[in-house]
Amino acid sequence: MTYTSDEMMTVAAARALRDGSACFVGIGQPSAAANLARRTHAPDLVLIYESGTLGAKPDRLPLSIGDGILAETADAVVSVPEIFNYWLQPGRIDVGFLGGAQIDRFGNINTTVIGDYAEPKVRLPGAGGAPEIATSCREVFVVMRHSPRAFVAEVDFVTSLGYGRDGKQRDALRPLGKGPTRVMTDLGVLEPDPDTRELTLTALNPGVEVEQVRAATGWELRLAEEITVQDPPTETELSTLRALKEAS
Amino acid sequence: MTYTSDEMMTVAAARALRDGSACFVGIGQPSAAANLARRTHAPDLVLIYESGTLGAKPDRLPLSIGDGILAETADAVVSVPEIFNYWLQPGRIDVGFLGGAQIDRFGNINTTVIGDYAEPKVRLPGAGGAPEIATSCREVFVVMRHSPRAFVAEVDFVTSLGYGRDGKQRDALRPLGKGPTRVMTDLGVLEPDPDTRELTLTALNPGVEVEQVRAATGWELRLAEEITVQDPPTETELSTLRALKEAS
Amino acid sequence: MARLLRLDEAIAELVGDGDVVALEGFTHLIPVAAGHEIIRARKRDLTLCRMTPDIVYDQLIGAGCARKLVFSWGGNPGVGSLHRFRDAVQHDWPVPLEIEEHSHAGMANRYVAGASGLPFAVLRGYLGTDLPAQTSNIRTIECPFTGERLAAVPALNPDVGIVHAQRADRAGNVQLWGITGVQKETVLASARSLVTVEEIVDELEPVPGAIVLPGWAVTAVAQVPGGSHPSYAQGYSERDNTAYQQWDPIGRDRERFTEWLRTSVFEEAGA
Amino acid sequence: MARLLRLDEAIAELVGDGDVVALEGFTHLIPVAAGHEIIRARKRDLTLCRMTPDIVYDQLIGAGCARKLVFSWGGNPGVGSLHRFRDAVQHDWPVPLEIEEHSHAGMANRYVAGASGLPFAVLRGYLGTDLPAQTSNIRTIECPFTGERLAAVPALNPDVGIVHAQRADRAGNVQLWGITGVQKETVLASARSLVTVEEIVDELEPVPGAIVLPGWAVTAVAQVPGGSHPSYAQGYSERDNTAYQQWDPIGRDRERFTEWLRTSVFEEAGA
Repeated sequence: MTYTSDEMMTVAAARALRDGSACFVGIGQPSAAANLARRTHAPDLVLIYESGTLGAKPDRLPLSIGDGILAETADAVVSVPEIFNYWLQPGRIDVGFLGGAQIDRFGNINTTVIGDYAEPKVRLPGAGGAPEIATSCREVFVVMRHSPRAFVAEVDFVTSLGYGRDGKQRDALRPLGKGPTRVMTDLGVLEPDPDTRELTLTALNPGVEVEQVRAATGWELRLAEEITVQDPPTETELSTLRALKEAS
Repeated sequence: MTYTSDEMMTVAAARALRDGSACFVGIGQPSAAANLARRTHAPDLVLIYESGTLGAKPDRLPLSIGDGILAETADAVVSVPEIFNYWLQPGRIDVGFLGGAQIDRFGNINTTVIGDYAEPKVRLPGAGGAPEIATSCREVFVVMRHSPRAFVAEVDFVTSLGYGRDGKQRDALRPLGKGPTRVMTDLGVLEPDPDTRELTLTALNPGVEVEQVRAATGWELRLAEEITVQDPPTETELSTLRALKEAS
Repeated sequence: MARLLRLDEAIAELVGDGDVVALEGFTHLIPVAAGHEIIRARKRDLTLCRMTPDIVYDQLIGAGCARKLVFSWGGNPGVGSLHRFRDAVQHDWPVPLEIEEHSHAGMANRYVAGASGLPFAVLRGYLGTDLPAQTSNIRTIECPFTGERLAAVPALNPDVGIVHAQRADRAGNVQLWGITGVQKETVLASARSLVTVEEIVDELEPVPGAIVLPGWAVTAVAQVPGGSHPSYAQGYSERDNTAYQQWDPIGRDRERFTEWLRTSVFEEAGA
Repeated sequence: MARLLRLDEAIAELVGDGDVVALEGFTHLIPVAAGHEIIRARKRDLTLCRMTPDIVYDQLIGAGCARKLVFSWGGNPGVGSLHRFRDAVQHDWPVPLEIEEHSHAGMANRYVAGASGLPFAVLRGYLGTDLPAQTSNIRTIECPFTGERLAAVPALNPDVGIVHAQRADRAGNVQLWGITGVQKETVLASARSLVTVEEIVDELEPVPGAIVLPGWAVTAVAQVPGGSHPSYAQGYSERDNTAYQQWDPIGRDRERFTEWLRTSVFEEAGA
């Protein structure tokens, strides 16, 4: 079966989710990945949406984080203050998904503004749940399409903390969560270097060359000692993902 | 109809409740008074119990603040943190009822300990909801049986703030609520003097002499300029109260 | 007890120029009709608060009702940007728009503090972000027991809080279910409150997952069936996803937007 | 997912000597059977936490399980005093009992902070009372925005939180309704949690007013029908008011109490 690079990205994100873990899901790619995981290798994945739905089990992809199907299929629906205070903040959630307009080489993410805050070139939606997802989930998976405009040496605005502008700030601030442990793109996977925290290429999607990833990255991308190649989507993964999307 | 002095006390407390107001009710006399008021002159009185029941409409006297009949008849049942944080603390509740083992001449109440805290003569139940009822309700009604052991010059322990040990502390601390505006006993009614805040005799129950009240008060009781005599319980009040008690 | 009013009466009476106004509803139960009535009533200089300003806030901003926006995420969910919001921030059209920006956790806790009668709330939030540099409303506080430093945000106490709910009874007791968001906190934090409802009923039948706001804690209730369209009211309507998509080209263009205002808001009879 | 255990297994595994243990339930759904199992298992040196210690705490204290009590109101509701509690505080029988005392609002907020992963909570509380002089766990904090001074209490994070609920499914999702008190906060604040339930069912039918605690947030569930007696479980049992009255003469007398312990706890088969 042929597949798109976006499908590969979603499949990679789905595979990264362990069965039985609890996952804070945003809309779009993360929701597709989490729902795909729940329908394939991780039937007991707990999906948590910031609208207050704990353990949602939608049979199609929700169209917004407040889609009625989430409330109807959830184990529990709680208020928005409760989802942040009782569920996210104490570190109960294993994985948080984030994306954004920009990510820098230390995994900091910008969803606020391109250009200067007071005189923006582009005003973006803002923070939403991301700042606390970035610090309170045990780890963060990032799903973003690779491009030099998105993968920048330094973000214009830190909406969500990765490892800080110097790669060291996170260790100094000591939030509960480990931070972005894996960035999954349409080209491959970046992971923070254990020492410098710089995002480093650790895996390529099938058919992608290292040079393509370098060209799509706005800083001089370092390579891990060993670079693996991800398995292409299986037929089951692809057909399940497509069925989920069609049902919406 | 004949009636007991306790019945007179409950009836007086019921009469003090305005229709349409919201009342934070404890168990015992206050609950009897509030339920009597709701069945006589104040059908729209909102009864709030610290167990989290808002607008309870029991058809018998509840046997505890967590009686199932409160949850079953309430407009809403909320958690215990919510009842204190969202409902009591912001000053939404018009009247709070308090009682205790000791009250002093400035309306401070003790439900913690008789004697020294570390070496108590009698260990009492403790604070419960009272400290915040005393400061957050718009006003406080006290219902207690008159005796020199209960009405003391100075309480052994301030569990709930009246006007402070010097009669001035409340004005300095400036809580939301006015404090104890009326103390209803089996002998009469005491109210704080507008200037000194000292509890002063303002009304007698029918058939009670001033001297009786003086003898039952542990400080030199001052009299208001005008002392009224309360109307005895009406037949309706008495029969309603007795029916409520019998149903329990 | 809440008063039962017509929507236009309620907005005229409760919302004043210059007020701090919050319309809440997290994707579900967004009080869109009330927003349109604020536009029709030509309210001005409002400080609009909302965790997730979406198309109804785009409309209010484009119509020139707002002086300031307090928010945590502004977008057309699943579609893209809010172009009227961008135009106001980037080009002061039709009037300049000041912004104060938080995270969802920060905004939610501002409402919680407001509902609780506290001057501020504490959270583990904003850590390592550039947000605190942009507002004086995100500060740090030290735990008096552990010495740990945490974020603090001030209570949000709107002059008027507006939400939509499934139904109310004649005493103004309001019942809502499904995703209940931050609606209770909004009503309780606000000096005055308005709840638009799908229907007014004689008796509120209990519903699993429902919360009830007692009528004595609500200022006014207005019956506005479909009042959250294109958002939805669980049990009454479905989200109109097409309408969200159709908003994009209208919002992108000042002229199309102005025409939309004229035909879809001003010429529409009040609800 | 919560594990389904027998009550004796659960107490043996989850509760250790010296632990901080909270049994919560506000009049309704008090986990009495779990308390009796703690007595049977002869746990010692516990710091027992509970907003409203009533007869099950009188029994735990009289049996010598507790070193310390953290509470806000201790009594036999509608009957009178807790005589085992008094005997421990006034005469160190059977062992000395340290106490730490709060108001309900303070205790509730200690659990809220614990459930929220915050080190402390802020409230308008304890104003003008003598309580702060008796513990270092009530302090003041200044609002970083207004300068106002408020009360602060530290988070309460028990080693073990125990509650009773109406039912659970086989994945350990717990459902409770009626007066839900501070049970959710207790479970979420605790490092380990045990929920005793009236019954374990295949599917949790939605019930108006019910809350659900997901199984992945609960350590263990034990089926103990009638496990809250003489308290009650709405929809399953009525409060046994007579039992509360009958406790008074038993609790008053060390010998009668010792006899009660022998016959009613130790000689009773584990639930």
